[in-house]
Amino acid sequence: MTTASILDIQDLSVEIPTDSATLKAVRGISLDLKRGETLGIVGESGSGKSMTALAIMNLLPPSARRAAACINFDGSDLTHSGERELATKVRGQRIGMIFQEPMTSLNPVYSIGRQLTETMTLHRNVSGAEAEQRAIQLLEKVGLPDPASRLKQYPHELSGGQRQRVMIAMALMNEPELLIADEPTTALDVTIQAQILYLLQDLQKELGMSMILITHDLGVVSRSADKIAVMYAGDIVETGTAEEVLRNPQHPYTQGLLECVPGYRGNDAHRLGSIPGIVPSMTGTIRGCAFASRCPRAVDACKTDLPPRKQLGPGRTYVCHDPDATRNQATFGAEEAANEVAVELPKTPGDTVLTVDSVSCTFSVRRGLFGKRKSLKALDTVNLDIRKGEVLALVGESGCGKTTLSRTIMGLQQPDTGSVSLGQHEISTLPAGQRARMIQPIFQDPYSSLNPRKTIGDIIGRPLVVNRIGSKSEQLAKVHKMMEHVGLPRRVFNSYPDQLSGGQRQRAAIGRALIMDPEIVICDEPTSALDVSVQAQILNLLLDLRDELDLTYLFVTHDLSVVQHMADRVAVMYLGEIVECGDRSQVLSNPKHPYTSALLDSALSISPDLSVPAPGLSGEFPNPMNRPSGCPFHPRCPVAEQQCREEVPKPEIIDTTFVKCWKARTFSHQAKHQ
Amino acid sequence: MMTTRQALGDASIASVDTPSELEEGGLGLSPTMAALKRARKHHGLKIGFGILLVMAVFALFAPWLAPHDPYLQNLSLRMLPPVWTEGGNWEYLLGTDHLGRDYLSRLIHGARISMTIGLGAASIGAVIGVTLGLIAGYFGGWIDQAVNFLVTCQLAVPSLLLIMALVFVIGQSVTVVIFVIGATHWVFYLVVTRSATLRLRELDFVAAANAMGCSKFQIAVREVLPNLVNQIMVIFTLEVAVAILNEATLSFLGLGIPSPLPSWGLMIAEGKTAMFFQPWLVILPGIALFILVIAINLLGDGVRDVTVTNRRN
Amino acid sequence: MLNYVLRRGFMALLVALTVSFGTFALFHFATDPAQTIAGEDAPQEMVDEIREQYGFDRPVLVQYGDWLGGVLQGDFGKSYFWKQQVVELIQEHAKVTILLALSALMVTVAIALPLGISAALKPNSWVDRLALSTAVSAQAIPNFWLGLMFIILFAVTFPIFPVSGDATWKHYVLPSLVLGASSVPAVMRLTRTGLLDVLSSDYIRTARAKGFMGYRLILQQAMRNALLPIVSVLAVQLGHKLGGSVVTESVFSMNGLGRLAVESIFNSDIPTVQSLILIFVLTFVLLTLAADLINAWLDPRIRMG
Amino acid sequence: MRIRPPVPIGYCLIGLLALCALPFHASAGAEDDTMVVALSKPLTTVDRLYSIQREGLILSRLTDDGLFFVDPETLEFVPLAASSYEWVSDTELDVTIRNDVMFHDGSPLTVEDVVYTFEWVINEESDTSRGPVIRSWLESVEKLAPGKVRFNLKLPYPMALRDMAISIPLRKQGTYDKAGSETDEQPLNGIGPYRVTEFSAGREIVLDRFEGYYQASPKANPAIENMVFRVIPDQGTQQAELLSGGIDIMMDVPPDVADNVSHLPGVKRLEGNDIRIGYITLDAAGYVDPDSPFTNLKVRQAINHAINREEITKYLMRGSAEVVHFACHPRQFGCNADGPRYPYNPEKAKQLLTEAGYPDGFSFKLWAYREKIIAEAVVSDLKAIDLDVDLRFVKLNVFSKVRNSKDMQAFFASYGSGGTADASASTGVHFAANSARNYSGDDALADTVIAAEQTIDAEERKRLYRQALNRIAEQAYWVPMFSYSQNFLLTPELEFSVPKDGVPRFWQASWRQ
Repeated sequence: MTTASILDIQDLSVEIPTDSATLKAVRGISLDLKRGETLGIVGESGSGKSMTALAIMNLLPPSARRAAACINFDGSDLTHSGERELATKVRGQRIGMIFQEPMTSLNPVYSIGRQLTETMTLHRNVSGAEAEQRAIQLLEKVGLPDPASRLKQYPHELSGGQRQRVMIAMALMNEPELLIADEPTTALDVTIQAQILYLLQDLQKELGMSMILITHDLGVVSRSADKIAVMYAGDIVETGTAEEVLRNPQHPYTQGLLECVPGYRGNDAHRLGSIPGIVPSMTGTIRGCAFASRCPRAVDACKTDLPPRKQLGPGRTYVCHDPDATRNQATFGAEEAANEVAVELPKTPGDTVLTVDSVSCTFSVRRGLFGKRKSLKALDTVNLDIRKGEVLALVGESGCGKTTLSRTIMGLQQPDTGSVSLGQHEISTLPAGQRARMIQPIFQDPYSSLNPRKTIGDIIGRPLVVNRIGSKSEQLAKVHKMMEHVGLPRRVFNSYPDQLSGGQRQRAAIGRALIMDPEIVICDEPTSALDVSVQAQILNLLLDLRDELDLTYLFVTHDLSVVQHMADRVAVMYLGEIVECGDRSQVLSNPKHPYTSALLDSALSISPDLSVPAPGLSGEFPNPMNRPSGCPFHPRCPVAEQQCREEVPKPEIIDTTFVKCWKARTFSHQAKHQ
Repeated sequence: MMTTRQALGDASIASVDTPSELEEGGLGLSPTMAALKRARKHHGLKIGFGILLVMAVFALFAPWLAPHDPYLQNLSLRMLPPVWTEGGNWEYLLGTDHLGRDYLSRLIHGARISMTIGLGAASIGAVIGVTLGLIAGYFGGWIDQAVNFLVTCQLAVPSLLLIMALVFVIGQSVTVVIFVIGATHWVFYLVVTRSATLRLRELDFVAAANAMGCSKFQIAVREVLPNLVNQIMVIFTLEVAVAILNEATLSFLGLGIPSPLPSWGLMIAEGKTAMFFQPWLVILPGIALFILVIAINLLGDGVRDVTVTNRRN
Repeated sequence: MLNYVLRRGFMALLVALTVSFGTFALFHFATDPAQTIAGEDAPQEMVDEIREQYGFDRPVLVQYGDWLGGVLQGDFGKSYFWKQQVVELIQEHAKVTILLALSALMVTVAIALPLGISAALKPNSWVDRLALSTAVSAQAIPNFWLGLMFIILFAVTFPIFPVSGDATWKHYVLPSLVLGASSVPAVMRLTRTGLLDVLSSDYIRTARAKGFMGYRLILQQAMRNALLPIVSVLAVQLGHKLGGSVVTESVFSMNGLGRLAVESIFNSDIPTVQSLILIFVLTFVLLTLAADLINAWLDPRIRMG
Repeated sequence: MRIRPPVPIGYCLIGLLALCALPFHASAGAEDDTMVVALSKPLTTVDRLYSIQREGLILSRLTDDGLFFVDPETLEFVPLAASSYEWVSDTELDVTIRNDVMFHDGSPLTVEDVVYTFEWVINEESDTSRGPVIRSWLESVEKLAPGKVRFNLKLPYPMALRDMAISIPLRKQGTYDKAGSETDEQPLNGIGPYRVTEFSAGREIVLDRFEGYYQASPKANPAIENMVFRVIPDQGTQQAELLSGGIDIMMDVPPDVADNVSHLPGVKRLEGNDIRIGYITLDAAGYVDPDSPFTNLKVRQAINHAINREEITKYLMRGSAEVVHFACHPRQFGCNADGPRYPYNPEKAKQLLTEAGYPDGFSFKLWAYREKIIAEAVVSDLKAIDLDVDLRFVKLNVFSKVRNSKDMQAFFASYGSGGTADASASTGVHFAANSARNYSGDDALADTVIAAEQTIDAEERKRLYRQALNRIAEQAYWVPMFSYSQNFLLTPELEFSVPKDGVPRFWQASWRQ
C-alpha cells in the first residue's frame, strides 16, 4: 500500500431543501482515502452516507446543494469542476460507481452490450469492436458465463446478482482509479452478496483500485474495508481502521450499534443491546451532539455544545464530548442482558400445535405481453411441525417459497395438495374468525402492513371489531393494554401510521397480531426492513412477549445471525422444498445439507481480521419456473454427483435432523466461520 | 414518486421518519392536517377554490342574485347589447337574448346547471367506476376480464357520439344528461381504482386483514377504499370539469339541456347564428365556461399536489 | 405474438358486435327510420309502405341477424337516408377525417412534445410554468367555442383562412389547430411527467455516473423510455380523432365521419350508424394494438417478458 | 378579458368585403358566370323521383321538366313538356306531348318515355318516393297516338296536374333498367334547362346550362351558365361564406340573421312569401290519455287565446309572415273560412281554464322539431297562464315516431304543402282519417276532407273546405300560428325574383348588368 492520498475531502456539506425546511443531509465531513485502500462508510438509513457518495462526483439530485472546502481527487479539486469537466474527465473514467438497486440501475431498453461499450466509446477514441472486446473480457472477469452472448441480452433477462456483475463490469470499463460502491449488495441474497463482495475484493487487488464501500451492514464492512468511517446524522462520528473501530469503539453510537448486532456479543445472549429512539431530523440549526438525545452517557453539555473531534492516532478520530462523569456507565442494556440470560430456561419440546402435511402449491404465470402461461411450483411437498412455545426459523433466499409457505399456513393461500392442520382442525375448514384467533401474522414491511388511512388505535383494535369480541369499552381497554405491552405511548392512539417511525409501526403491527391472543405468530421477516438498532429493539420485544404471553413463533428470515439469536429450531428452504430441518444448534453448527453449509459460509459476521470468504456456492438461485431435474440444488452444489442430477433425494432423519440430500451422510461442513 | 425518492436516496427517509420515538418528542401532523397545511401554500389551489366559491354562491343563490327572471321573455326587447356598447341599457347589464331574456340572469342561472351536471355526472361516474374498479382489482380473474371488456367497449366507441346517440334516443332532460354523461365517464375512475387496488391488494395490511378474518367485502370497502379517497377526489374534480364541458358541447350540438333552461352551451348555440353581429352572445357564456372549468382544474391539480404523500410504495 | 394479435382481434370483434347490437336495438326502440326514409312531409301511405318494405315491423333480433348476415358477406347495406352504398359513403367521408385527424395529431405533437420536454428539463422554470398554464387553459377552453373564436378571428376579422369546408389544405388549418389543441394538455403533461420520472430514475443516474450529460443523456439514454407512455397516449388520441371529431367537423362544416355519424344518428340511418361503429371500434383496437407493438419494439421487457 | 364590441366587427366585415377581390372559392361570382347556392340540408340524390326534399324540388326545377309546371306568377298548373291537355271524363285525362323536347343526352322526348316514366312510378317494384301517392289515384297510362297519352284515374282527382307538375319529372325510356349504374357518366338525364355535371352527395352539385333546351318553354334561355349547390348545414357558416364571397345566395335565412347581414353593404336581402304555415296540434281525441285536459274544448280555446301570435309573428317571424287563423295558408285554394278566431287574451284564457276545471293549470309536454325559438316563445306564453310546459325539442325522426304512435299531447309543427296552393295539401293532409297528423279524432271532419279531395267541381270543393275549416276552428283542434316568410340573402350582383310559393326558381336568376 502506498501512502499517497487519492481522495481528500474537506468540510463537505449537502443540503436538500424540502417543502417545509432544509434538510442537512451531510454536515461538513472530512475524509481521506489512500491509493489502493478500501474505505467503508457505515451508517443507518438517513445518516447521509449515500449523499456523501453522490456528492463526490456531484451526482446529487437537482435540488440538492453541495458545498465543500475541497474535494481533492488525485491532485485536482473537483469542487471547482463544472458539469462538463466532471462528465468528460472524471465520471465513468477515473471514478466508477456502483449503485444499490441492480434491478433499476441499468437502462431497461438497451442491451447489456450497448450499455457496456458506450461507457468506453464515450470517453475514449476506440472502435466499437475494441470496446466490445473489452466488454467481453470484463464480463468474463466478473464471472458471467458465456460473456459474448450476454452482450445481446437485456437487463431484465438477468438476475439481480448478474446485473450487479454487469454494473461492476461497466464501472471498470475505463479502468478507474477509484470505485465507489453504494450498498452494492444490500438488495441481494446472502449467497450472492458473498460472491459479489468476494469479486470486488479480488478485482480491487488485481487492478490496484481504491474503493469506497458504503453500507449499513457492519459484517460486510468488517470483512471488506481497511478503514471505517461511521456516519450518524450527516456527520462522521468515528474513523479508524476496521480493527480499531470494531474492536475498540470509542463513540457511544458505534458502541451501541455493535451491541445491536445479533451474535456480536456471543450467540446465546438472550437480549440484544439497543439504542433508544431514532435519528433526529437534520433540519434547522443543530445544537449540541446529534446523538445526545439517544446517548446513555449524555450530559447537559452534549445537548448544547458541538462535540469536539478527538484524535487518537493517524486516521483514528471520534467526535464526542466523552464526558468523564459517565465514562464507566454501562451502555445499551448490557447489564439487563446479563440478567436476562440468567432467567432463560432450557426449553423442553412442547406438543405439536401446527402440522404442515405434504403441501404443494403451483402458480401459473404469464411473462411479457406475448408470452404463454407457465406454471411455477412454489411449494413442493413441504412437511413441517411447529411445537408449542418454540421459535421455528424458516430460512431461505428470496424466491425459495418461504412467503408462500407462511401464507399457506395462515390459510390465505389454498394448497394444491396436502393440508395444514392446527391442533385437530384442518385450516382450510376453519371459519375465518376462529382461524384468526389461533394464528396471526407480523409482516416484513411496517410501511405497508399498516393501513395508512386508519389510526393506530383502530388498527390494533380492528381484529376485535371484525370478530366482535367484547364490548366497545372492553375493546378499548384491551387496545390500551396491548399498546403498553408493545411499548407504544398512549398518545399515538389517534395517530396515523405515517406519523410514526418504522420501529413504532412494527410495534403497532405486533400489537395487532397479539390482541387476539393467538397461539401461533408468523413473523415474516419482521426486522429486515429496519435499521439494525431498531431491529434489536423489535427482536428483544418479540422474545419478551413470547415469554410473557406463551407464544409460538414461526420466524421467516434470510438472516442467519437473527436465526442464531432467536430460533429453537431451524428449517432451511430451497426452491419450494425444505432441505434441512432440526434443532438450531444441530443445524447451524453441524449442517448436513451443502446448501445450509453454504448459507452459513455466506453469512458475514463482524470479524475485521477476516476477509470475505471465497464463495462456497457457484451460480445463481435458479428460476423456479425451470426447476433443475433430480435434486434441485445440484447445479450449485459443490459435492453433486451423477445421482444428484438424476434422482430426487429422499428425505431422511439423521441425528434428529430432517435432511433431503444424497450426500448428507458423507458431507461434512468445513467450518470456515466461527 | 418512487423514483424521485430513490434519487433523494436514504436521506429523505430521515425526513419521513421525523417523528421520533422519544418520549418528549412531538408527533408529526396527521395526513389531513399536513395536506391542509400544504394547501395553504398552493396558489393554484387557492385561486381555483376562490373562484369556485364565488361561482357556487352565484349558483346557489341565483334566484336572489339574478336581476331578472331568466325565463321572462320580452319580444320587443330582443338582442339588446351589453351596457358598455352603443344601445346598451343599465336595466340589462349584459344585454338580452333572442327572446328578450336578460342575459346576465341567464348566465347566473347557467352556473347552476353547469354545476349540477358536473357534480351529478361525476358522482355517477365515480360510483360506477370505483365499484367496478374495486371489484375488478380486488377479485381479478374472470370478473376483471369482464370489466376489462366493458372498458374496451367504452373506449372504442367515441364517447361524444355515444352520449349523443343515448340522449337522442332517450330524450333530453337534465336528468338524462347527468346520467348519460355519468354513465360514459367512469373509465378513468376504473383504471385508477383498479390499478391502485391491484397494488394495495398485494400490500401486507390487506394480508393482515385477511388473517384477522375480514370478509372480502369488508377488506375492499374498509381497508382498500379509504386509501383510494385522495386519488378519487382528484379524478372527481377533473371529471366534474369534463362533464361540464361535455354538457356544454352536447347542448351546443342541440342534444343537451332542453330549452328554455339557461345552459351555457345552449346559449352559445343560440347565439351562434348571430355571432358575427352580436358576438357577446357567444363570447360571454364561453368565458363563463372557461373560468368555471379552469377554476375546477386548478382545484383538482392543487388537490393532487397537496395529497401526494411521501409514503413508501 | 401471433397468438397475442389473434386474442386482441377476437376481443375487437366481440366489442364491435356488442356495441353494434346495442345501438341497433336502441334505435329500433326509439326512432322511426321509415319516416327518415320517407321524409318530413311524406304522406302516411308512403311511410307505412316503407316500414313494411324494409321490414321494420319485424323483431329486432331478426333484423339484426339480417344485417349481420349481410355484413358477413361483405354487404354493409345501403344508407336509408343517402340511398347510397354505405361503403362508398364511408369512403368519401373517411378521407376528410383521416386528413383532419393526422394533421391534428401533428399539431398536438408539434406543440405538446417540445413544451413537455423543455418543461421536464427545467422543472419550475418559466418554460415549465408556461407549459403548465398552457395545459390548464387548453383543458378549460370548450373545443367548439375555440373553433367559433378562430372563425371570428382568423376567417372573418382577418380573413386568412376559409370559414368552412374541406376542399383545400387551407381548409384544414383552423380545424387541425382546434382539434389538435384539444389533446395538447394530456400529451404534454404525460411527456413532462414521463420524462421527469425517467430523468430521476436510477439508470439515468448510472448514465450520469458513466459520464453522460446534456443532449446525449436525453437522446441516447432517456428518450426511448420516455417515449413508451407517449406512444400509447398518442394512439388513443389518434383513435379518438379518427372516431369522428364531431364537434370540429360540425363547427367547420367538414364532411367527415364524425358528422356523417351525427347525421346518421339524427336520421336513424341505421346501416350507416352500424357500419361506422364497426369501423370506429376496429380502428381504435387496431391503433392500440399498433401502439402496443411499437412499445414492444421499443422496450425489450414487453417484447420478451 | 375585454369583449370586442360588435361595431368594429361590422367594420371589419365591411373591410373584408372590399378584400373579396381575392376570394378563396374562385367559383363564385359574375366573372365566370357561376352562381353558388348554399343548401342547408344535404341532398341525397339528384333524381326527383327518389327524393321528396324541398332542396330536391328546387333542383329539379332546373334539371327536370314535368308534363306540367307551376306558373311562377299565378301558381296554377299549366302545361310544360305537354302542349295541351283535356279531361275526357272525371277519370280520364288526355295529354299531348311537345315534339321539340330533348333529353340532356341529345335524344328526343317521346310518348314512350312518358309512358315509361309513369309506369315506372306506379310499379310497386320501382320504389320511388311518390309511388304510393300516385298509385292511389293513377290506374294506368296508355299511348293513344304518337305525341298523345291517356291517363286512366282510379277516382276523380283534381290534384293530378299538381302531382305531375311537382313530383314526376320525365325520364328516358329504360333509365332504370341498368341497375345502379346511373352515376356513370351523367348523374341525371333530364329535360330541364340545366344539366347535372357533378354530384357528390352531401358536398356539392354542379350544373351547367343545357344548350339543347327547347325554345318554346317559358324556362328557355336562362341567364346564368353555371350553378353550384354547396351543402353548408350551418347558418353561421353560410353567413361567413356569403360575406367572404364563397357563395352567392342563401335561402331560408332566419329573420335575425337577415336583419343583421342586410345592414352590411354588399349584401342584398330579399323577402318573399312561403306557402308554409306553422301550427300547434292539440290532442283533442285524447289519444295519450282519454282524460287529457285537451279533450276539453275550453282548454283548447284557452290555449288558442293564450298564445300571442301577433307578437311572435311580428318580432320573431317578421318579413311578410302573417298570423294565420285557420288550418290552411290563405293563399291556398279553398282557404276561405269564416269560423271563430281567437285573439290574444291571456285573461280570457285563464278564465276558460278555470271554467274547464284547471284553475291552477296542468302540466304537459310540447313537442317540436323546428323553429325552436318559436316553440320557446310559445312555452313562455303558456307559462304565463300557469301551464307547466315541458318543451321536448327533438329531431324529426324521433318526432315522427312519437307523433305516429299518437303519443303527443301537443306539438308545434309546420307544413309547406309541397308548394301547392291548394287546401287539400294542408287541411287534407292533416285531417284525413288515416293521417298520423290527425289528433282530432273527428270522423265527420275526415269525411268532409276526403269528399273535398275527390271533387272536381271548384265551388263544391270550396264549400266543403270552408265547412271543414270552420269545424276545426270551432273545435280548436289546432292553434294555427302564422304563415312563413322567406328571407334570401344574396350578392347585389345577382338579380332574382322572389317566389310566391316559397320554392325558388333559379332559372330566373341573372347577373345585374
